[in-house]
Amino acid sequence: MSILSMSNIKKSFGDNNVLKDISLEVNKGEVVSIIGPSGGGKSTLLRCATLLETIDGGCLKYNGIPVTHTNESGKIVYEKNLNQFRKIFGLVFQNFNLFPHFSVLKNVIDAPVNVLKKTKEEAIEEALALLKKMGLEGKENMYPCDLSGGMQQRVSIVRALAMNPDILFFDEPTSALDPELTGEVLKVIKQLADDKMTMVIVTHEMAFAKAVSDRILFIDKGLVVEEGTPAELFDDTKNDRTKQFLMNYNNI
Amino acid sequence: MSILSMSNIKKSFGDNNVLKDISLEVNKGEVVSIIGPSGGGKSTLLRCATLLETIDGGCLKYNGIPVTHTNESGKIVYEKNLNQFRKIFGLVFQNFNLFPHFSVLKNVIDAPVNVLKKTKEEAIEEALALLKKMGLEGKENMYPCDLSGGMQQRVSIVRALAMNPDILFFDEPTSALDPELTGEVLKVIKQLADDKMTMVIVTHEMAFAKAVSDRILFIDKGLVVEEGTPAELFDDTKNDRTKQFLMNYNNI
Amino acid sequence: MAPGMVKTCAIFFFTLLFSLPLGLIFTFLHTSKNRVISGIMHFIISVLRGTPLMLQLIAVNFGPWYLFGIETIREKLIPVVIAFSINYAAYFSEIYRGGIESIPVGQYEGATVLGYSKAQTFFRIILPQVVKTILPSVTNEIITLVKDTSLASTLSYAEIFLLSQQYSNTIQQFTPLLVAGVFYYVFNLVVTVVMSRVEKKMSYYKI
Amino acid sequence: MAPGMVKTCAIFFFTLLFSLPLGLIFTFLHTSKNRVISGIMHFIISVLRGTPLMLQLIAVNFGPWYLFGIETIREKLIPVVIAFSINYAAYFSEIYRGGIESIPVGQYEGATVLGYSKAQTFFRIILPQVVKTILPSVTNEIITLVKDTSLASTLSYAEIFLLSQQYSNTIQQFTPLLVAGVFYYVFNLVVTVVMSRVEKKMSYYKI
Amino acid sequence: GKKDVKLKIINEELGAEYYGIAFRKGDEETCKYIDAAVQELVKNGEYKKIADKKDYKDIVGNLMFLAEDYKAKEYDVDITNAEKRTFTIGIDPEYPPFSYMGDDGKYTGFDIDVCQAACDLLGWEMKVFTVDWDSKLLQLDAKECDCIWSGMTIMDSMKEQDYVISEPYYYNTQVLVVKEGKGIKSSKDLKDKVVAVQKGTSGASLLDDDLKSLKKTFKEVKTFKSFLVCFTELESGGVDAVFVDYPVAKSYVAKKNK
Ligand SMILES: Nc1ncnc2c1ncn2[C@@H]1O[C@H](COP(=O)(O)OP(=O)(O)OP(=O)(O)O)[C@@H](O)[C@H]1O
Ligand SMILES: Nc1ncnc2c1ncn2[C@@H]1O[C@H](COP(=O)(O)OP(=O)(O)OP(=O)(O)O)[C@@H](O)[C@H]1O
Ligand SMILES: [Mg+2]
Ligand SMILES: [Mg+2]
Repeated sequence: MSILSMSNIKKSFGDNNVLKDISLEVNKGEVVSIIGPSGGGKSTLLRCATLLETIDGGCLKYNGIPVTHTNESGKIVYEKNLNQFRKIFGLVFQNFNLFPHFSVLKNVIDAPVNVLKKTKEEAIEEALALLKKMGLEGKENMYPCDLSGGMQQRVSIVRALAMNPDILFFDEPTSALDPELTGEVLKVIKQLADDKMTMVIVTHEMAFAKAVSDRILFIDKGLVVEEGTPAELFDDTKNDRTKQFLMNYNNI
Repeated sequence: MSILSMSNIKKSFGDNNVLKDISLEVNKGEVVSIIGPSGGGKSTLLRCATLLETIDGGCLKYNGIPVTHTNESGKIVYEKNLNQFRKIFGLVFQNFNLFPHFSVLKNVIDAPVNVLKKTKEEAIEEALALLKKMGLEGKENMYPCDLSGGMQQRVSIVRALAMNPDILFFDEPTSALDPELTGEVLKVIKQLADDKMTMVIVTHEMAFAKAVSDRILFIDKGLVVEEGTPAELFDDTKNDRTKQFLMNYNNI
Repeated sequence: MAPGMVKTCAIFFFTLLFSLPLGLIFTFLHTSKNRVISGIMHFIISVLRGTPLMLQLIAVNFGPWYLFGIETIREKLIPVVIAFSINYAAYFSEIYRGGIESIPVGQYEGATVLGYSKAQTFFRIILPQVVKTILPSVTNEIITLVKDTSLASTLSYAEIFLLSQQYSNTIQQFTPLLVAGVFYYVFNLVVTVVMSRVEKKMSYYKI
Repeated sequence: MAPGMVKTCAIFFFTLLFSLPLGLIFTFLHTSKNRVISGIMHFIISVLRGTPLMLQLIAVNFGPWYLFGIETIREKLIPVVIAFSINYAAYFSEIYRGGIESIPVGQYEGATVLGYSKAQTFFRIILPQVVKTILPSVTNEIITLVKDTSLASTLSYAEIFLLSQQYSNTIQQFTPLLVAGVFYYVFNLVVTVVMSRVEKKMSYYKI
Repeated sequence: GKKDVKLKIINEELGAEYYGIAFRKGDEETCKYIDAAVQELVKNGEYKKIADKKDYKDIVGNLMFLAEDYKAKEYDVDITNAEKRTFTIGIDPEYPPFSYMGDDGKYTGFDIDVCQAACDLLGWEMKVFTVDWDSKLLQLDAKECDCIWSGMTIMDSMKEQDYVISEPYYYNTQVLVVKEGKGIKSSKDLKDKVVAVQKGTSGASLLDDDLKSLKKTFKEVKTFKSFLVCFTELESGGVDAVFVDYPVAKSYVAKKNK
């Protein structure tokens, strides 16, 4: 059974049909990358999946349980208790969205303690283990503003992992970083992939997407233009739009 | 005779010796790229060359004319009339620094008219030609805020070119841009290189530096660690620090 | 003139005590989704900010009598503090609103995705950051408050300005007014120093 | 009460006329490299901002007499406008300073590299941007000014507040004060509308 | 220069008037008790003791010549058996010698002393309340105080509005204070000159009423919140004359010309 199942998702902002008809299944342990030109709808898709936007059509399921259903008049109705689903996934934002007034440790343990109602000791123990794993040992008492962008992003990954999600979403996790800091974050995500973490990653780092993904979706104008394994998509590109897009990246 | 000659430049901020001893000659028509890790002193070098920072030691010359000389007590003294040198070079900033309250056209012609005392007609004529060449036809009356980052950076290149400089400096001209917009700016710089414009480019785009430069300097900790043609530097790297740095870029 | 100083300080402290939380309530009402409530609050705030405090003092003092025949209160500290608190709450509420709006939406989204409830998000994540961002504006208002206490003289509340005016009649010289001026200046210096201490205390993080 | 309204408007317009440019001069002196000048200006501004305007009105009115035996001016509009202009210039100068400091250093550097002189940089590049950024703060001060005109009653300058207070004591009713309140409110509405027009006019670009 | 300024009083007995105590509309009861208590003070000599205090006598001279009238009156209240209460006296604290702020910062004055003595007789607790002279009757209405007793001129308008007024206890005139050496000898010389009055005083209302025709000859009448501002304006040349109660004029001019 797939962890995430999005079928025929539609989403408009006013007259702007941002997602026209997108379906996506993610199974346990899979890493799916989403690539595509700016404005294509990648972030919107992720925001719909993470319940930050409401969909206008289609169906969204987590672990087989529907989050939405369509009522008699064709309108999408969301479940009452959405927090049960929020426990299933985690989201890593492009610009981290760490809580600046909390120390690194507090950023990581605050939600486990206040949302999952873990004991503080337990939360701290888990947090320290995760921070260590992500190369952030000894940074517990620093504040986000004192960390480099790469470290901040790793903290935000730890924050998401501390909630013990079944699936992790990334929206361009490195695009707000200095080029040289990009590497450290990508390395951490690679490590998660090696640990068989289920992930959906929106990225502009083609080389990285190629290296880490089981499957890649190319999205443009609210539709999945092309989908396949990295080998299929990069080395045997079928669609002209995809070809053009990939060329832009390769010729610099 | 070299257009820019920097010899044994030293620059400190307080106790921080940012430039320890850097020499750089740039001849007419040459394209020199400067690469290196963050904090290495690349921007500082460019700012010293463009008279935005004062050097603490060494000598700076434009077209063979010294901008600085060392007085009896060993202190660096700058020439009185620095604006004569400012006519020789142009600088393209990382974050463009366009004047937001001026239209594109006014951004380009304001300095020629008010600094070089050109007539408005002449300045407009030249500006339109340059804008056209840089693919900005029809954008004259727009304001910077209405342009994409890539277009803004191209306008700022046009603004610099309109002063008819002998040499153009770029400080990471694409690092404030979305990945997909990077290409258009790099294309424009390439075009300038093809036109034999003399340029010094600080960049993190290794592929680009390789493709466009006659010579590349790798700067770290205020010193030139390695210098050579792209082929020498990339394919026959001698220094360990350089190797390590280039690896970081290649392994993503 | 010492009793005048004490009475000035009384206005100052009670006004802060009541207007700071009242401002938050104003903000909630003003940003309420109910159009009627937010509209009314908007109007009230604009009147409070758009008319002189001197007038509001007179209105609070005599209003109940004129409108309902209710006896006015002899202890003038009460109408003074009521008028000041309502007036300053309007200013604080606008500062709060600006502060809340300045918090990037990402902070809300970050909290939502982690499963925080709305109340948790506001009180754990947003409010502490708002407090930091609005401190300079709050300091400005507090300095204005120190000076505005002199308006209480309108209701013959014997704060330092009125007392020094009365005393200058006794000794037929303006020196007491000068003393009052120094008092206000020093009071404001103290406010500035205290608030910059508080700001420094909050500067352990940057936004 | 119409003559009162006219006199209130007179304070308003003359104060703006003089304080806006005077504020710029204050800013220049305050940010001067000469430590003595900037220190003195800093103190003057802090006194002007730290003491009640009511006191400053009395000081401007009687100061020349007490200090130098110079006869006071009979047309009270003059001391009123002098006191208001100096006081508001202090506020405006702080707004200007904040505005100038908010312009990114890149704007100066961009202009320097292009060969602009210091004066050209300030008047062609910096000031126009400052004007845009400070507009909201200036609007706030102007609204405060509208209300502060009521303080001119201290010097028996017959503006609307004084007149309406006298009239309401004569007829023993509140109505004239209410009328004054409406006047201030409407005046401020007009200010707000005009200033938001100006802001809109400047919104052809974003910073 | 500042030091050379000498002031003088022109007493043309403009607007002869009486001082009295104002009580709220319908509050005859309180008025009777106070009147009766004052009568008792006059009888037992307490009143004279207060009137003879140096601070007061120096300023206004004889405070007694209307007091004798009290002796003749009959009041149907028993002051030895008054119900306990607090009695709040409304004063203008800028009106020496009737009510003002003493050097110790406490409110004092002839009126306050008499009120205290009366309250002692009645067994009432006295409280002092400072009113804004401009809106004193409003404040009385609104029960902020129980009387206005502060060198207050009895005006016809007060009686018309049904305020309860005590026996008059002091005879007073309005006078003009001018600078010496300016050639002003009488009110006629004030043609086209600027005159200052204090807000809410009987002088101010007289000019709008009985002395309307005199006011018309002035260039302007300016109202200020306090006497000090009026007099300072006069000294510093802001106005040509101050129209003011005689005791105030006398006390100020005496101090100034010392
Ligand atoms: N909250 C919103 N309101 C209105 N329009 C929106 C909103 N969010 C996104 N859009 C629009 O939806 C479209 C798709 O945006 P989206 O951010 O999903 O693209 P993207 O593929 O993530 O692009 P990028 O690579 O630049 O992040 C764009 O046209 C954008 O303007
Ligand atoms: N104005 C300044 N005052 C003090 N220190 C400065 C200043 N400008 C730069 N530095 C310091 O000088 C060093 C070199 O900075 P510089 O910006 O030249 O590096 P860079 O090579 O351009 O790095 P990057 O790739 O991040 O732009 C850094 O340690 C920096 O902190
Ligand atoms: Mg996106
Ligand atoms: Mg740099």
